[in-house]
Amino acid sequence: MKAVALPIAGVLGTIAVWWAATVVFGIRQIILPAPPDIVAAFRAQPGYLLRETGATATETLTGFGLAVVAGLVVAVLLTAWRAVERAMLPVLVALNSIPKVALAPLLVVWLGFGSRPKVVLVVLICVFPVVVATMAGLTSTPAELGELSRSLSASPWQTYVKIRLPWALPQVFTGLKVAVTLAVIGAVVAEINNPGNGLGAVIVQSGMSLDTPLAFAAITLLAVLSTTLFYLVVALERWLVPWARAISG
Amino acid sequence: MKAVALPIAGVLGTIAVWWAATVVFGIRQIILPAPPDIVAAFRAQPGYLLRETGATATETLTGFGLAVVAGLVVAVLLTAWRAVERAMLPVLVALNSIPKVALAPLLVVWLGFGSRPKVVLVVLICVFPVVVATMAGLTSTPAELGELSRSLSASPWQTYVKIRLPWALPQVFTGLKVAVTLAVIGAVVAEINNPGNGLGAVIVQSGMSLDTPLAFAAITLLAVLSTTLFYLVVALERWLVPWARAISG
Amino acid sequence: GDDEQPDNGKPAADKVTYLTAFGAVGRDAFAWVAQEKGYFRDAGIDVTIQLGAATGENLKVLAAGQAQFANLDLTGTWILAGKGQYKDVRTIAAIHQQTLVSIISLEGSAVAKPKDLEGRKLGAATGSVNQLLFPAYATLAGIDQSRVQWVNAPPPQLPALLASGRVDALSTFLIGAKGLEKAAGGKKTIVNPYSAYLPELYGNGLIAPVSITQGNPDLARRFRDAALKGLAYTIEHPQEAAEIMKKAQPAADVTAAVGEITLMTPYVKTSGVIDKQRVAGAIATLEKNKLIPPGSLTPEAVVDFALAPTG
Amino acid sequence: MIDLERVSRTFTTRGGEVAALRDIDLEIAEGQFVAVIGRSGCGKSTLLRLMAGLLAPTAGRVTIDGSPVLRPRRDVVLMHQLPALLPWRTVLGNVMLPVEIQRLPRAEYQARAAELLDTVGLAGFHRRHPYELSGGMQQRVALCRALIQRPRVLLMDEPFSALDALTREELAAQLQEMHLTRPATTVFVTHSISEAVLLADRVVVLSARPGQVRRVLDVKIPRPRSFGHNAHVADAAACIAELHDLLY
Amino acid sequence: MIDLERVSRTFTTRGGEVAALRDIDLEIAEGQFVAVIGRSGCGKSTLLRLMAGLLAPTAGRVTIDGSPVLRPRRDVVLMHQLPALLPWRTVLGNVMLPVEIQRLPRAEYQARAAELLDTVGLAGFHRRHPYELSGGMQQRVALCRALIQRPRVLLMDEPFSALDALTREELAAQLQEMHLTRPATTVFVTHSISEAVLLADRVVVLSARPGQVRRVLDVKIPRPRSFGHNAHVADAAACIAELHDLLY
Ligand SMILES: Nc1ncnc2c1ncn2[C@@H]1O[C@H](COP(=O)(O)OP(=O)(O)OP(=O)(O)O)[C@@H](O)[C@H]1O
Ligand SMILES: Nc1ncnc2c1ncn2[C@@H]1O[C@H](COP(=O)(O)OP(=O)(O)OP(=O)(O)O)[C@@H](O)[C@H]1O
Ligand SMILES: Cc1ncc(C[n+]2csc(CCO)c2C)c(N)n1
Ligand SMILES: [Mg+2]
Ligand SMILES: [Mg+2]
Repeated sequence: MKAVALPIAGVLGTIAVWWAATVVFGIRQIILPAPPDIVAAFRAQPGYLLRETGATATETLTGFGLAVVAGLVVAVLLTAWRAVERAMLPVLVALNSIPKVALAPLLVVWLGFGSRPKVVLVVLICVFPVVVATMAGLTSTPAELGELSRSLSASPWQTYVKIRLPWALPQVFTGLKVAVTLAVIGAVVAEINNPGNGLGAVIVQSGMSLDTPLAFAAITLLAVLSTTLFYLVVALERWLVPWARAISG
Repeated sequence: MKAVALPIAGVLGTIAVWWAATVVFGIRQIILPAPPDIVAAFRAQPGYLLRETGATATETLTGFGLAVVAGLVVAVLLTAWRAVERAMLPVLVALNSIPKVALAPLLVVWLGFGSRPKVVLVVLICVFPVVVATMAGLTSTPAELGELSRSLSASPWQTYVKIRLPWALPQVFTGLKVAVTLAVIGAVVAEINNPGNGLGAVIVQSGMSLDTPLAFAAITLLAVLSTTLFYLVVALERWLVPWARAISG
Repeated sequence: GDDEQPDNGKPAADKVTYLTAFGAVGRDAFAWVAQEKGYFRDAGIDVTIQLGAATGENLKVLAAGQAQFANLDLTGTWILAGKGQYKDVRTIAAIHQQTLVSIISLEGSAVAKPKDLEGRKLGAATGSVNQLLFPAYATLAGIDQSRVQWVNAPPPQLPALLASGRVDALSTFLIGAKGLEKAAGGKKTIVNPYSAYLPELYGNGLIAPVSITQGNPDLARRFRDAALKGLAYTIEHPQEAAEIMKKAQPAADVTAAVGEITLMTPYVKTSGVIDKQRVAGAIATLEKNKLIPPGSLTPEAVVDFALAPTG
Repeated sequence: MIDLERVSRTFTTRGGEVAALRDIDLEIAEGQFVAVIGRSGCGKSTLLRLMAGLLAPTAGRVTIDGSPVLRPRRDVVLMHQLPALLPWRTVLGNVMLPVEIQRLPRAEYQARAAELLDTVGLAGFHRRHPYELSGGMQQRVALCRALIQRPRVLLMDEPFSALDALTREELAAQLQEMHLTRPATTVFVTHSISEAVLLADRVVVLSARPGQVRRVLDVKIPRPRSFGHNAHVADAAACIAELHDLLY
Repeated sequence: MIDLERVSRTFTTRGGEVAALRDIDLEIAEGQFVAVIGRSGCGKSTLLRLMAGLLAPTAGRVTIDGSPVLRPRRDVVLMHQLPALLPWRTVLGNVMLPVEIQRLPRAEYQARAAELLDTVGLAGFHRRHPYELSGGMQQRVALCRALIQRPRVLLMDEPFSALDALTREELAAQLQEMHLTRPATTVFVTHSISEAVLLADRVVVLSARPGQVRRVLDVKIPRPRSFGHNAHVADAAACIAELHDLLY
């Protein structure tokens, strides 16, 4: 009961504050629409908005999935050989620091207009937190477990699969939680740059046609999408690493 | 020696691959300039570019500093009372999922053209990883240390200051490493939306005049800035939590 | 080969990608009209319409071969060609016979005429033609441009800045005026077009890379005619054109689009005609205002007169 | 002073229920030294946790000075079975933790901490970090931390388990001396019968899981006592033998 | 079989140098059972780590079967001073870890693991997780994990430190039995002199830090031995007394 009631209370409270602000300060719709305007914008074309949400969700999930796989692999490679870390981490940091907004147009130039540049942008934007968090997790194996694995002459592969990765899981999930919300943003940034479809396209176009409530309807759907994905990751964490809660207090 | 040679080798290798690609595939300068074009663009107006780098760095650091403080405070509040977490975390996730690119214009409308909206955007974009990582760290106190602090009747404040926060530090740094690169991106996104000054403005201007080498010079400076800040955070981590390396293996 | 031949014996349609000038707004509606009415299909072209962004970004997409045709701001495109940034495109038709760039302010605000801009904030897209042309305009209009405070912002944000009072005026396309009035809560706009002083400059036009104009002029001709047919229909039926666009792009706003189409109509010749003399005049204007180096462009270098409608 | 009335504690986990303690009745008088012995897993640590207010009984009640123990109390100190040292603090810093938390005068206690560390054989290691110490050294740091504040109630969970026989005896002697000069109510879990007999006024023998009080044995040997070398060898041997029989 | 030649080990840390072991000379024959005793912090764990190939000597060399120990070997098993269990694995899963890593036949060893767990008194806890166990129960799981693969060399660091006297004796008896039926070369660190005398062929007594070999005592009592209840009480008592004197 409480598990559902409190978050709902939190969200409703936030909406109430916002609504009150628009009324009290007499904020114009074009600057900040009130909740009912947004509901109206959604109800005007729900099918369209849901279809675009689906498009964004698909890009997000594909890119996120690829980023998780790539991030884990990169983190394992970087932690397995200190020389690789020394040589490649700065490159990774530098590449990661290229603002994706500046990169998005180039991706269209290189990869065209389909979903490919969008998925690539999602991967680029959300792989870094996965790498950093997984690396942190992989290098935090307690000394006695590290000794255990060495004294059993476990192969590097076994060390990772049986000891270091499971131990890193709680920290990997920190990365995934950050990454999943970035993934949504990545999809939107890509769509803004090539506004064929998706909620990013809705935001761009409604901006051009000055339909702020429609933009906010799209933003609200993004928030819902992002929150849903975040809590799916949280649920997965609860399911995969129940022991993490048990050994902490 | 090796500590410096390897990263340099990594960076040089990457540049070589890129250069070779532009030559082998005959890529046009406006699409992907070769390294010498970028060097030329930088040498054409070094003073200007460095000044803009300074502007971006200032916004980044101010926003990052605020985000670290805010992120730590929020994470402490969320982990101190489970009810607060239940009610507020979804709101935070939802707010975080608003694409900053969509929010930037509103910030300009609300806060004007100075550095304020830019710093605010930096905070908004990089506070979330700090919160998520700090929360993860704060909830990972080993059971026996939790019992220690309870059995000493430590006040909540003491528990955090003397036990939970120090224990969380390695994980906090995971968040900081992700956040600092996002902070740079946040500053650029803000500058793109109000391109008065900073490297984001340089990118916009050069995009308009199709001066891709200049855009890449700005992007390169961003990469340098971001990598420098990242390694400053790493240095701070080495200095503050030497014990984390000592107890892991 | 034979697989690509449809059963009815007609040759397979040419597949091309077309870029709009600025997302999905009224000035670009004609492309969807041509699509919906089957003009492209009848011309044997299978067109995919993509939403374009700023001039520079669109040119990059053309240069990379990801699109074959685009609707672009001709003045901006020619300035870039004159500066030697990207020359490998040719104009094949004009959509707007004059530049639509204007100073726009709200009724009752401090800026009623161009001269009032002195000491005021003027918003514009960073590095856009609006800014590039301003010195020339200011000189001709007698404005002390050193006293004008520029505020840079991306094009889609400009209306909100004016409506919220963050800037006193905008330098933007006049066809955005209807949307602005809506954004400003019904206040009327005051429009001062640059064309009052700079009549030689063109607005939007259709362009294609030389690989098309020289390598496949027939395709370019067919595309041009189909697009212009769409333009003609759009000018005659603004409401229907806006609705056609809305069907393809549900986020588009019909009222604003109709407003734009109506506002741009006086500047449109549906023949898409481009006059060599006027092109030379435009180039001279750009040279005179130091926007391009002297002697860097000839009309032939920017317009393919074999393809452009000339009469 | 410490009172357990029909206290039971059951752990409920995904794998089912485990009854750790059942119907424990125990009264410990102020200043008394009680040793607890029993087989591994019979609930000794659980018993200390209940007294420390870290765990609530599933049945019965635990009171100290007549008031129920609902949360940890400042006058009760638990020395955990694991050292539980803070890796970022030096040895001395770890010992000073309770002083800082309870805002006791720092300078005074700093001297006491240094003295305690020297007593347990850690002179020269004050500025080291826990990960530079051997297992037994870490345990001695934890012992100093438990002793620093001179609590009214001292709950110790196998405090000497990682120590060699000699160090054990030395420290047991130290502990006895402290108890004689300033008697804290002490509950001392150990696996060493002779240690229990050396230190305790009463020895509580728990049965195997679920832990129940099998017997409470009073050790009547006068203090100060020592291992073997005194006039009461026979008494001690009798106690040890009796406890041995109870356990086996 | 295991050979230490003038082995020293020093730890260098920010706080300065600590000499843990100095000039250790030790030869251990195949199948021999060697107990190591010495004061807390004298370098016993360091000694085992050197033999396990987890740590390199700062001087001297360690060889097994004549070849230097540069890294851990598959036929050498170390039971660490801490349980070092994987929290995400069940008790049984933890015991099976070496079997999985060394790709031994799973079914066969699964049965052996279950049997071992039952022997150490953990029947009914096979599917529990480590955090649901008491300290001594965790140590017994670690013991089973060390015993599962029947290694040629078994290095045990205070394997019974967290256990009660009875369980200790039972397990020591079990260990002796295993050693008799299938003798592994064993190095057994303990703080219990009587345990050392019960189990070992030779007892190595280390001096306090830096650890040096003070004496190697041969225990000549015939096997099987047991605590006190056999014909060799006197011999055992003599050994114990001698070791006691060496340590004190
Ligand atoms: N990683 C390390 N860094 C620094 N010093 C260390 C380290 N490991 C051990 N030492 C030092 O080496 C000495 C011997 O340690 P070791 O763990 O071998 O002792 P031990 O005989 O096993 O003690 P115990 O019986 O308490 O377990 C100690 O003084 C300890 O401080
Ligand atoms: N957190 C827990 N979850 C589930 N079961 C637990 C938990 N803590 C203890 N137990 C169970 O309670 C019983 C008693 O545990 P306790 O730690 O009190 O034993 P102990 O007497 O201290 O043993 P040892 O001498 O081995 O330390 C054990 O069977 C253990 O499995
Ligand atoms: C509402 C509005 N619509 C269009 C433009 C014009 N525009 C948009 S991008 C671009 C590129 C210039 O080279 C130009 C001219 C504007 N400023 N504001
Ligand atoms: Mg216990
Ligand atoms: Mg040791």
